[in-house]
Amino acid sequence: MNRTVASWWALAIVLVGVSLMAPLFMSGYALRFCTFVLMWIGLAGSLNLLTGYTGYLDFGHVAFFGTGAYVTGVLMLKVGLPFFPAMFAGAVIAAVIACLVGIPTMRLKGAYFAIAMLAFAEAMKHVVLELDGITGGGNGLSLPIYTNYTFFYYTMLAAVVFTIAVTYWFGRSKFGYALKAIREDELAADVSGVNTFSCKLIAFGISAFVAGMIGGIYAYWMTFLTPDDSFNVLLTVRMIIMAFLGGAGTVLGPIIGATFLASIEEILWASFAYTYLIIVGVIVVIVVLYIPRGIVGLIGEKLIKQYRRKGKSA
Amino acid sequence: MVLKTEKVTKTFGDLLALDAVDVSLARGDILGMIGPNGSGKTTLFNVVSGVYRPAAGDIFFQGKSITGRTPHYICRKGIARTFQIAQPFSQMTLLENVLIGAMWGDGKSLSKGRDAAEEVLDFVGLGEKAHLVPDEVTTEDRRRLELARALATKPEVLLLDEMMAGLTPTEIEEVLVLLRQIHASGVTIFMVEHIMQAVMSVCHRIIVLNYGQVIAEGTPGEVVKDEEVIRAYLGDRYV
Amino acid sequence: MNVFTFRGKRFCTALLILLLSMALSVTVYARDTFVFGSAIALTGKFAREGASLKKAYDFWAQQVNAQGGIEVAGKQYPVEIKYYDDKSDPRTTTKLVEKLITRDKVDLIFGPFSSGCVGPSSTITEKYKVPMIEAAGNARSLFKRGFKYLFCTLRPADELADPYMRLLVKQTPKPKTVAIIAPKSPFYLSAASGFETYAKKYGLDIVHYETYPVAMEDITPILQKIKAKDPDVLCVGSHTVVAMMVMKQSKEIDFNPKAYCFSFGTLGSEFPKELGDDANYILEYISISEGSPFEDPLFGTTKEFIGHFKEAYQSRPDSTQAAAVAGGIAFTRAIQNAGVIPPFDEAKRTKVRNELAKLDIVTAAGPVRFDATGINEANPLGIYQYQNRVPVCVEPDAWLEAKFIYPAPKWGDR
Amino acid sequence: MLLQVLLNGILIGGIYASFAVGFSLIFGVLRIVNIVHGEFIMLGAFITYWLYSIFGIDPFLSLPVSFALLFVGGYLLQRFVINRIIEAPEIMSLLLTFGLSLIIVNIALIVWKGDYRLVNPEYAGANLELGTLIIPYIRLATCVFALLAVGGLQFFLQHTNTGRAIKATSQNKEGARLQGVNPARIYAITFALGAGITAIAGSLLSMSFSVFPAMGGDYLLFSFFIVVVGGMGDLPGALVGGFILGILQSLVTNFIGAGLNYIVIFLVLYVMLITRPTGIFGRGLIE
Repeated sequence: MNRTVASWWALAIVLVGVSLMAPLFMSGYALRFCTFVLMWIGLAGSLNLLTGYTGYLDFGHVAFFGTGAYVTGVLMLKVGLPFFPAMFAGAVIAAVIACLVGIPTMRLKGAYFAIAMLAFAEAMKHVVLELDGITGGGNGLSLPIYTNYTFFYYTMLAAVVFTIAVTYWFGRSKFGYALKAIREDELAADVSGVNTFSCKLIAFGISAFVAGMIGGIYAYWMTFLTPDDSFNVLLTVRMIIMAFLGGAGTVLGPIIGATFLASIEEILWASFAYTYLIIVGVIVVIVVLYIPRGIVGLIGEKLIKQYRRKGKSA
Repeated sequence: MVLKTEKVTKTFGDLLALDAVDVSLARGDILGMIGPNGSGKTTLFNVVSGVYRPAAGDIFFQGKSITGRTPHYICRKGIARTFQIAQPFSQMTLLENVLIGAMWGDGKSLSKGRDAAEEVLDFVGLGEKAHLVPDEVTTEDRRRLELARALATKPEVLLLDEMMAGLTPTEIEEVLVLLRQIHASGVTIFMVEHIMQAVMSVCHRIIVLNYGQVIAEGTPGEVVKDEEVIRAYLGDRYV
Repeated sequence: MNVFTFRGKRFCTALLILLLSMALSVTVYARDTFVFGSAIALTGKFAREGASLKKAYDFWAQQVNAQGGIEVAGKQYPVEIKYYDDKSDPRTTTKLVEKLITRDKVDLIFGPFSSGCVGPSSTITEKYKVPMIEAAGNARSLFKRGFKYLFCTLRPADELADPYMRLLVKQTPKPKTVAIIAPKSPFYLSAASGFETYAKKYGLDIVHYETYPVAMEDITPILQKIKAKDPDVLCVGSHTVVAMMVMKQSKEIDFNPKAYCFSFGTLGSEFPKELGDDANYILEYISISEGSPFEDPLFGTTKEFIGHFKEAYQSRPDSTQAAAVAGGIAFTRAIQNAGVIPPFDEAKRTKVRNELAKLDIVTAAGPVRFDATGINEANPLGIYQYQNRVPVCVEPDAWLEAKFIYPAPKWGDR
Repeated sequence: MLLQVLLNGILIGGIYASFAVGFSLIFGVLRIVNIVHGEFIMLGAFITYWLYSIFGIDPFLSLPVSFALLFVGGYLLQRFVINRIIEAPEIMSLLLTFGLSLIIVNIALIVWKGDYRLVNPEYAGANLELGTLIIPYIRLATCVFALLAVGGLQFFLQHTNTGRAIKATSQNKEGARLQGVNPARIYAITFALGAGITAIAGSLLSMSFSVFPAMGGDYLLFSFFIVVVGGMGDLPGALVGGFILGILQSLVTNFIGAGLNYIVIFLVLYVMLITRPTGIFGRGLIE
């Protein structure tokens, strides 16, 4: 047990170390690609915090990403706040909105929750479109321009490390256990003393905070936002696919899912645009039908079986 | 009285599931509840444990009203329950299942909760299987798990919903031994049970529910002789 | 633990070597072709528009190569355009533009489709000091950022409405009222605000102005509202599908403005094919026509250019396509003026950039002269009208191909 | 004016209702949220488009073809793919049908390109003028056909053995099984019916709106709205939901502004979900 824990930590340290040093060897496109991968890890991780742990499938998660992006943009542009306070404000506002929306929405279950969140995200998009005096509406919002891409890499990396740390904490804390219990059987969790509603709401808030934070970094990095792109339902869809492909409710799942999908996208997309999306579709179908617990789950189960077999023969 | 319901009523649409039910448990009681299928036994448990809000009536725990409170509040106050069909957290180990009860129902920290959970699992006889997941153990073990999770919340009152249905006589005997031990540790027990032999041997008192009404109450000996009970169970011609 | 650290070390070393070799392998080899790059929408919501823009870039490149390439200091250098599909997604555009610049080491960049994609990707060309000429993002806001390396061969979006109004006020009876609608997206909104500005400028009364969500396909309720106000002119910030739906639904509710003005999207082959006779009488602006008095050594006269283009793609070049070709020629001339040969480095690109800024040329696809912000101020503007399913030039008088039909007949009389 | 606004809403509402009914039926019986729904609409529309543009077949005559093709396709899809996760948690069916939808849309994009197409027969723009009221014939006809299709479905469910078996399965799966109904077969037939009727709706839509491979997405959103308002699994409710959506859109666009259209729709959807998840008639399913 101790040795495995030690090697996990060593792996984590190596990963973080490599990530920290990476910009020394990369620039331009490679750096941007890696920043995107980090962004996706963060977003998939954010969705995972909610969906992976509580089982609530959020089809409108992009709303928090978009909120973070737009709040950051507007605060920097109209109020003149520096980037970090603006980003932090964006994340906090995303979290507050999540909690407010969560109070009625979190009473819904399954498909109803998914549809309600989808409706919420679409409504948010149109609200941003309508508030064109503040957000630039359909004309888009152009942020102050900053092109130190290494800065964005490190900021994104920090956000991802934060996300993973939270996920790790979810995995082995009293609170995290409560969320997993909610996912497995909400009623049983409730009668066992878990304050299901508050727990769900807090998880929702944390998850939205992360998405909003990444949205803020994204906004400053991209320098130009439009509601259609910042609140695009396809972003939610990618978060979901990445989280489930890797293994929802695990620390490594979003990392593996996001890296895997972003990489095959990079390899396949240039040459086969539509074919790539068909392949993604096939992957989703295969994951659902054959490996519902994702890559991590698949490997994890194998390891457990091996471990057991060893235990028995010994 | 540690637990008391006053004229508790619950309806589902037009159906009157509970009709002004009065039940009271003194500290140290083992109260059995019997009645035909659909007579409202599980509904009463659901109302007491906060799963349903009663349409009318009040529920008192240690003299204070807990009517309409949430299930987790009621659990933390000291009323734990099991489900008729075990509802384990299926992707968590047995230890983690019980840990939920210990941490959230009894307010323990993660590490203290783990010790407590191990203790409870040992007590119900699942200590060896702590690291399996519920799908890997038998139905009887899942019942024990259900019991362990409830016990881990350190309840004053334990509501047991058909713990013994479908078990073999030996298994029933084992469960009865457990129940006596639990009772001996000072827990008040309120149980729904169909296995009459079990009810007769362990319960101090029995209430009989039919169509949402308490039709009889008394010691096991009194209740089995009650005409209305016989009619409810077997039909008029056996009276 | 010992074992692990050892492994970690070896892993790190391997990774280091790998990364170093990657870094070293991207050296630039001497080559005697010009390599252009473009991240352009071939899939996603702008797939159609992106593909038609690509056609124009390709058309230019083929013509250049057919003549042996771009001649610099007595030697001819063929051109090559490296494309990536940005899926109509601005995130991907930025990634691909950076890939084109840092990995593929292209010399110059052709722009993507739509302001939404030009916006973020132009900060990248700006950072790397690579000139980009684009023909599909002419919203003013993009050119207020003080960028030095971004050029647009289209006229600013808000000026495009001029020829419509200029033409309309010449008619008798003179139209008095205008209704303007557009979906809420930069491309359409800037067109709509242009319509607004010029309608006011020419003394027309705006009786209705409404923008609506891009996803909304049933615009009958809006048209009905407008119908009740009975405007003389309907102006639409449009692309193909918007224009198609406006015509179809106007017919359904028997809405009869005297003129339909679309900002974009009707000159491709789809519009007349799908609508048939219902496409008639609508207007779209254009920067060149067969009657335009322009020529250049590459394509000859504008008439010849349009003829070749039609031969290749079965449709007239629309405004963005013409601008894209003009952009190609602008690059050629700037390269020649700067006298630089491939491959480009920062100094050479800066030279090209400075030449672009000074450029004042006429091409078969229209004149090019960039103003201080980088947007083309030289293009004259004209108008096409569909008559018998064919677009013909009706403005300005110098380019005239047919007489403008005004007012458009009512649906019942067609 | 108000009358015209309401009329527009009703005419469009009929088509909305017809594509939401299939969605509601499938949810009511199989308890899955079928994301492929939008693609059924798209396929129906393309069938009509091709029959019209290649063979010149009148769009209304292509309705049975759309129905038949999608019926078969839906049957196979359910029997061999979706049925495998029918007992799994809802998230799984959402994800699975989403994956299928990605596959279908992108195959369509490869085969048919992203072009926008119209089914524009001779009589497309004709209309009936009643005083100041204008009724486009084609919208009237599509609305009537949509209602006929929904009525036919309802008749089938109530008056045939298979229909009754479907209803029984939706109410109580175990009970139906005990009476000799094979749920897998019923599921497949239900799914096929849902797909077929949705394809008819797609065919009808193609006469008023543009046809392109990615068209399904927005209609899927509308379906959510209608089915939530009408009550999940409540077919007459879906009909009413369709009309409500049509009228609401028409009213909002006319009297408030097109920009707020979607905001209002989504707010209503949202509020309905939270305050009345069983739909306006309270007959919808909740878990």
